[in-house]
Amino acid sequence: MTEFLIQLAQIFLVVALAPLVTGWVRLVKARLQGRVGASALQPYRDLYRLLQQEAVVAHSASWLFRVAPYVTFSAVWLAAVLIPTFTTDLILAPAADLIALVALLGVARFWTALAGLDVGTAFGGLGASREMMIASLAEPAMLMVTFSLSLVSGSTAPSQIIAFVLSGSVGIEVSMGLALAALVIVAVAENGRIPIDNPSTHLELTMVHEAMVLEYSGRHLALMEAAGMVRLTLFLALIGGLFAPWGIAQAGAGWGEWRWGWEHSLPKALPWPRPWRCSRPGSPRCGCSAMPISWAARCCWGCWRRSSSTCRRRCDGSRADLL
Amino acid sequence: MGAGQISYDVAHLIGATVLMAGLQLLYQRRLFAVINTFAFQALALAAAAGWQAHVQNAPHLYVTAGIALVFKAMIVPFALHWLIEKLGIHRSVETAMSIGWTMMAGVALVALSILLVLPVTANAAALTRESLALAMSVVLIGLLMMITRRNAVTQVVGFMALENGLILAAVSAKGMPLVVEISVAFSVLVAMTLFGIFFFRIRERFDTLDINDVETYRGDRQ
Amino acid sequence: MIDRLTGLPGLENPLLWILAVPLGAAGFLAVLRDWRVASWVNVAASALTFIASLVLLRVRPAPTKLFFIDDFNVYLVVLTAFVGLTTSVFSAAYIARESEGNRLSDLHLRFYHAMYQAFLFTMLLALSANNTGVMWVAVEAATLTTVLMVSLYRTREAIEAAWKYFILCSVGIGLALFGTILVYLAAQPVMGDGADSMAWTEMMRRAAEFQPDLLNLAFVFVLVGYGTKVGLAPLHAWLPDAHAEGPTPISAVLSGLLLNVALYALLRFKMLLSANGQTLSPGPLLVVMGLSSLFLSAFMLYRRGDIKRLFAYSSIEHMGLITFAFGMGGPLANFAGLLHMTMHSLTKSAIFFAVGIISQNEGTKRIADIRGLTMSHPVLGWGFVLAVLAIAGLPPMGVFMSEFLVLGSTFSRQPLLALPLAIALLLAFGALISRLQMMAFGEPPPRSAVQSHAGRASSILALTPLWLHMALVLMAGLYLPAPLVAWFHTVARMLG
Amino acid sequence: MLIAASLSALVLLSLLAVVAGGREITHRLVHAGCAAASLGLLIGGLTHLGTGPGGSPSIVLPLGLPWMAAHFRLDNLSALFMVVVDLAAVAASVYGIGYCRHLPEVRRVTPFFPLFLFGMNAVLLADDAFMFLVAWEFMSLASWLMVLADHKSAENRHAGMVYLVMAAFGTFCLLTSFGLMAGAGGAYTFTAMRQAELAAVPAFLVVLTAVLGAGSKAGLVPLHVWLPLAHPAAPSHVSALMSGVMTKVALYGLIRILFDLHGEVPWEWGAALMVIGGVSAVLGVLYALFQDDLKRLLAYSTVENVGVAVIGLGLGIAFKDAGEPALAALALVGGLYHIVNHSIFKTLLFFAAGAVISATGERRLSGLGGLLNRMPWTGTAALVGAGAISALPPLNGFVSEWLILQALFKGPGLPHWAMKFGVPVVGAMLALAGALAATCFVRAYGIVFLGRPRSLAAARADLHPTPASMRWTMAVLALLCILLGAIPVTVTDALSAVVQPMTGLHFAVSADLGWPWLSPVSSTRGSYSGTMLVMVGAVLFAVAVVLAHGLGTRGVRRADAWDCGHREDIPETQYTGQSFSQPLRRVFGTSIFLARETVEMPEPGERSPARLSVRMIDPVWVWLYDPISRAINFIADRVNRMQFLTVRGYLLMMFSTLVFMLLVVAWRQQP
Repeated sequence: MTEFLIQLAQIFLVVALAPLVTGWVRLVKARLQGRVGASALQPYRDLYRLLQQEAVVAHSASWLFRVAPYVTFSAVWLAAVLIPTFTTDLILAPAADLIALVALLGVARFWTALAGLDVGTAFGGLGASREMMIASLAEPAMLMVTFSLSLVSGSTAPSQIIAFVLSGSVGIEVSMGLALAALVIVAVAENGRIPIDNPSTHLELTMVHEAMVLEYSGRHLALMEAAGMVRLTLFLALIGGLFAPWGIAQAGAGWGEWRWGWEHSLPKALPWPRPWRCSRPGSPRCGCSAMPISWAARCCWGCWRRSSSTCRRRCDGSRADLL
Repeated sequence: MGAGQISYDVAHLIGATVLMAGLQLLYQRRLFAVINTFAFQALALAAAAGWQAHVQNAPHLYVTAGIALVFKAMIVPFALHWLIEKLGIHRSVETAMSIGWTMMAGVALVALSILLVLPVTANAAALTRESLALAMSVVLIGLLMMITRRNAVTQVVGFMALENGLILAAVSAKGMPLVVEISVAFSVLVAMTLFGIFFFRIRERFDTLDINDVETYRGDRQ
Repeated sequence: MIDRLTGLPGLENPLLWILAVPLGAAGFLAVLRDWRVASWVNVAASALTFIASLVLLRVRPAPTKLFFIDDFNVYLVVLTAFVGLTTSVFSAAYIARESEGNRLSDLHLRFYHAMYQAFLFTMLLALSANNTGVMWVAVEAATLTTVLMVSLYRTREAIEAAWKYFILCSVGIGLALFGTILVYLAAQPVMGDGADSMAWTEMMRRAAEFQPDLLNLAFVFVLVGYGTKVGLAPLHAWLPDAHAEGPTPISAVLSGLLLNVALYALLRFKMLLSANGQTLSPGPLLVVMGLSSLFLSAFMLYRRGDIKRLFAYSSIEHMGLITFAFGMGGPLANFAGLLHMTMHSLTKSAIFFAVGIISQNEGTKRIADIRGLTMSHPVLGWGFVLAVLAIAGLPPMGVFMSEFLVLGSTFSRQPLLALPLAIALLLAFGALISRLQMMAFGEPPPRSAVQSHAGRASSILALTPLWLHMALVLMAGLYLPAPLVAWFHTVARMLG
Repeated sequence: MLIAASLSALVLLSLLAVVAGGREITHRLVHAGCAAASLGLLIGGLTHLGTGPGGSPSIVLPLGLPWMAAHFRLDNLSALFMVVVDLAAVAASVYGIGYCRHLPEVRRVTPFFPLFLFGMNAVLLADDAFMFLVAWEFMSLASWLMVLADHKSAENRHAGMVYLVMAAFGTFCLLTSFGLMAGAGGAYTFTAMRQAELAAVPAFLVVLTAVLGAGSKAGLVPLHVWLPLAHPAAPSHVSALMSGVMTKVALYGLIRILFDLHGEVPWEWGAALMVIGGVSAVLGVLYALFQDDLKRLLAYSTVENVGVAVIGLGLGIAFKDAGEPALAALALVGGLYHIVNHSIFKTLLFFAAGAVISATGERRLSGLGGLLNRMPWTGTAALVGAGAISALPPLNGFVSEWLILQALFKGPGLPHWAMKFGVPVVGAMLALAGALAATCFVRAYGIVFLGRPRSLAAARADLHPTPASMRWTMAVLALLCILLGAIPVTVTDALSAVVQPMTGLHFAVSADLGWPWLSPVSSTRGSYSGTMLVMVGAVLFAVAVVLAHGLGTRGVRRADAWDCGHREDIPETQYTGQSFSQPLRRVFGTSIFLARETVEMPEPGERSPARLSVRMIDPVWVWLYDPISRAINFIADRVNRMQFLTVRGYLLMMFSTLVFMLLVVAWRQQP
């Protein structure tokens, strides 16, 4: 019964807290850029406002356009439900291992991309094309991370990996380090962050994820945004859980441990902004390196920057047949 | 065995004559000379057949000798003479390979025949043995002549020289039934009539006997 | 003289009828004026011959000095008589169409029919002869009759083809005679003078005592000699032209029957060698010649623009395959070779039937001008497709079975030899299929839609043999009658 | 009994089609008959699968090779493939009832369709090499004739040509394989072959030729070239069978030889198969990504999926050789599962393509669009198919990829260093192929069914309603896609029974956690439950709907598309297939396909449109097939000169032959 309750708690907590996490990230980012930034609770307000707005759908859109936000949201939600955040003892966890999690995120992307194509605008296609291109590189990377984790730990199930890491038999593993680096990069790509994408851009030609959902409004847009927030939360929890699981509750734990796990899970994933002050405030490129996960991203920043800028150029090449 | 020795020597001599005539055919440069040499070869063949008939006591071989004498040594050469006159064929022999090389090839073929036949017929009658080697040489030389001569008449002569070799082999084979002789005569007969028809037809159509001109079409050019 | 004539069969002997009917018919047809009647007399005579040959399946006459029937030639005789019959039916239709265009004079037609029967006679004679000499005479005569028929149209190309055919085959047949004489010489010390030393039945009995070296030498001459008639590369040159320029029924019997007869002669000599047991193995020579034929024809097929030459080269290919099979030897490969002989002769003559009708319908032999046969003439077109697929070796037709056995047994014994074999077959397959698709599919040319009533009637007549052959080939691919299998097995054993 | 009756019914149906080919009712009748007959075969296969391991006794018919007769037998493996084949066959036949009305050349399809079904089933039933190859070639032959159904287009004829020659190549290869196993005695029954002991070199050749032969039919790179040509050329329900099922029959041949007849295949072959499979998967999907022809795209995607299945088979071999039967079984179950899945969703997608083509007459992506509004049934079914082929949970395509990945992740445990390093590479290839497949089908589905119509024909697609038989088949197949994804354990249990004789181990993929949980190896190794995902996902979806509607507005307002204010009505401004795949073309195409783009920009002031043209070459054609065809042409030209010699020349050839042979005899006779 308690297991059931825990699972239920997880289901609703990830959704309830996701906007907060996003707000927090935005706040940190603003601080690092030298701005005051909006409150961490701002995403709640945004979502509510969107929900209250009228949903406008284009004439040419099909039923898929209207269903896509619900599917996208519930797919991401489903993925997030199965990730151990404060405890590994989830009754639904065996339903999907890391491979299935990757695939569930793929479902969300599949629908979003299709929705982007549905209205039949240039920007929707542009976004879908870029998104799928990025995904077709990021998804294998994610699977390879899973591969190396399963090599080290002997399992693809997140709870088992966490158990293995906690058991202390893992030393300083090069492969774990590399896996972490890769996972961070994938997380950057999946969540549409700089340098792959810029969630706050207003120039449509440089959009990726945003371009796909340009046609959405009202509750549909709210669901799409919420899906993005849940995804961000999911990745942070995943990184934190897999690579720094200390404090997480395991099977058979009591309430106290769960609480402890819960209290630790948030700060772990969301470091307080103050200790990390950017050396060059105001530089937009630097802004991205001030992402909460930047401490890992820095390691591979140099090489990634090269490849991503090439990638970026390639993406922008699509303008040729667009204009 | 005295008689055997003599019969062997004579057969050998006549057979060698047939072969010599065959080699001679290779170095003739004029058409009429070729025909005459062929007539001589046929004559020698007739003699060989006659001698074998005598030695083997096989009267049917006289028939073969007669056919060779009358048909090959007389009618065919006369017919060819007449044909050349009538069709106004160029009288010199056009060779595809120089006479010297042809002769050397001919000699090599003789050597090959002897090399092949003599060891394998060790237990056959001596009479057969030598004749067979000679006959095989004649056959091969006839074929060689067909290859190295461009003119249709010389080719026909080469073909008949080849047949001469066959008949030489047939008569030397002791006790070979009559069937063979009939067939040989028969084939020669038909061959000749056919050749005649062909010559006329070729004449009608192409005004030449040089095969290179006949074969301008050669089938299925694209 | 008299004792030799006793070799002739008596009246009750089917062999007499098999030989006498075509010979008599040839004489009768030579004097018969009306070609319409002649073409049906031709059919009737062939039918009689076929019926007589069917008797052989029940009654096997005892061997005489000149003639014999054993497991090997019995099915070939029946096959020859059968294809002779179907071809004569096709020929009746063909000649009727041909004479509409006045391509042939009455004299030519009279000559044609007489020669057709004479040709059948010579082939049956060659098959049933118990004497190497008689066999040789028969093959030579078969050559002569077909030379005359090839030149029937008197066109420049036909005469050239006939000339080539005549010269090459005469030389070949001359060499075969030399080989025959050598075999006699090998037999004579053992069996004494006279006809016994040339009789297959006698020679096979005592072959082991023959001088092996002499047999080796003889076989070389026989191989080159009869091999020329079989059309093995590089002795094949006469074959494509002779097939292409003569009347199509003649192409059908040339490909379907004459090549088989020549091969039969060759195989008889090979049996002698394997019965002797101490000779050099003739296998390698046969394998090399078979492979060279296969490769030559496979590549040649890609460059053919003339439909009849195309299938003539395909005959060379199949003869090469059969020779290869016999060269490999062993029960499986020999069986396959025998089966393939049968299947090829049925299929290839069927193809030539189709080709004959096609070239008459379209008025051309150029492949490039023939299009969309399955649309313009469905029954003919699909029959043609079926026949070409069969000859290309696709199941469930009989050719597939024999190709399966040849390839399968070769792979298990000599993989290195099987590889070139498979490559050559694949090459030929590609060429045939590409030509087939060009002719059978696509938009048909606008003409050729109109057809006279008589033309339609004659094409039904012409199509019957085509479909009959294909039905047989199809049946053989699925089920082989037990007696045939038994014969093949015996012969395969004899071939070593 | 049921099977025999159904098979003979197929032959009779073909005869019926030939005899009474003219009328439309015949065509529908024949297709209906085919559906009934395949249903019979399907039931036959299913009942056999249900009866547990061990094959039926051999049935011997007096056909084929006279001394051997024809052997037929049904064991678990063939029963499984029979289910695969006949499930699709039933669907294709029912679909054909409605579809054949729209076929212009239906008379050239109906007689061969039953024969094609017959051929495929006969391959599965054959228990000797001869019958196997007869059926195998028969299957090619029948499908070749249907590829040529629309024979007036030169493209189709070329396709047919390439197809049949490749088929013959495959047959020759398999013949080699069987010939080597049968030995000189000609023991062509499978029973005899199982006992054959082979030396090293023949054993190597057996496997090599089996891989080449079956691979050419299955469409493994680089033998895949016929597939994208031939599959689109045939009518869609035939394409569906060719792509979805015939390639599976080829894999059946591969499995039969490698796991049953030959049995002991060394791990190197497993590695080789994995590499071939990986390359096929990646290249196949890349090809598919850049296609503009809908059916060709689907055909290339078949190359990918066959590659995925072959990775599973190769891994199975490697594990088996390393003495890990449990993991071998896992890999094989994954491979077989993928085979089953692919046959369903590829058939579905081809059906959808057929429906699209018969409604619009358009095969090019660039002429389609907006069809989901006009053909809702087809569009919805195709969406399920696209999701399944993109390996999205909870559909069936994901389960098989998951199983194969699970097995792959165990690969580094193999004892060979090559495998330790190679398996991750193959894993990366598989993952890449999966991700690219999703891209490919987002593109295909999005361009065809979503957006605005790009041609008049597409805009009027709703004027040609899809017949009920077509709609229902697609719906049923789509349901199967969901079902096979939702209850994977039932399927894996059946597959384990099939795999058992191959690995010698009864292996339950779901042993640890019980029914709805797929947990290979052990519960701690990683698990998956399609059932749970479906259930929880459905609940969450409902909650999301309730939440969104409860907290927010209801209903929608229809308006013109916003499009950032660009507002253009011309559908040409939409993304096209070409532009969609452009980023990936830049990444992969430039190196693999040597893609080059040229832009023609009009001068300022000119009103002509700018044009972007892309040129891509197929490396396999350029590096492998073109040289072969050039070589053949070169040699043919040289050889052809021999047709034009003089008589003298020919005599010379004859003379040389004679002299040569005489010399050989002289040489050999020297004591």
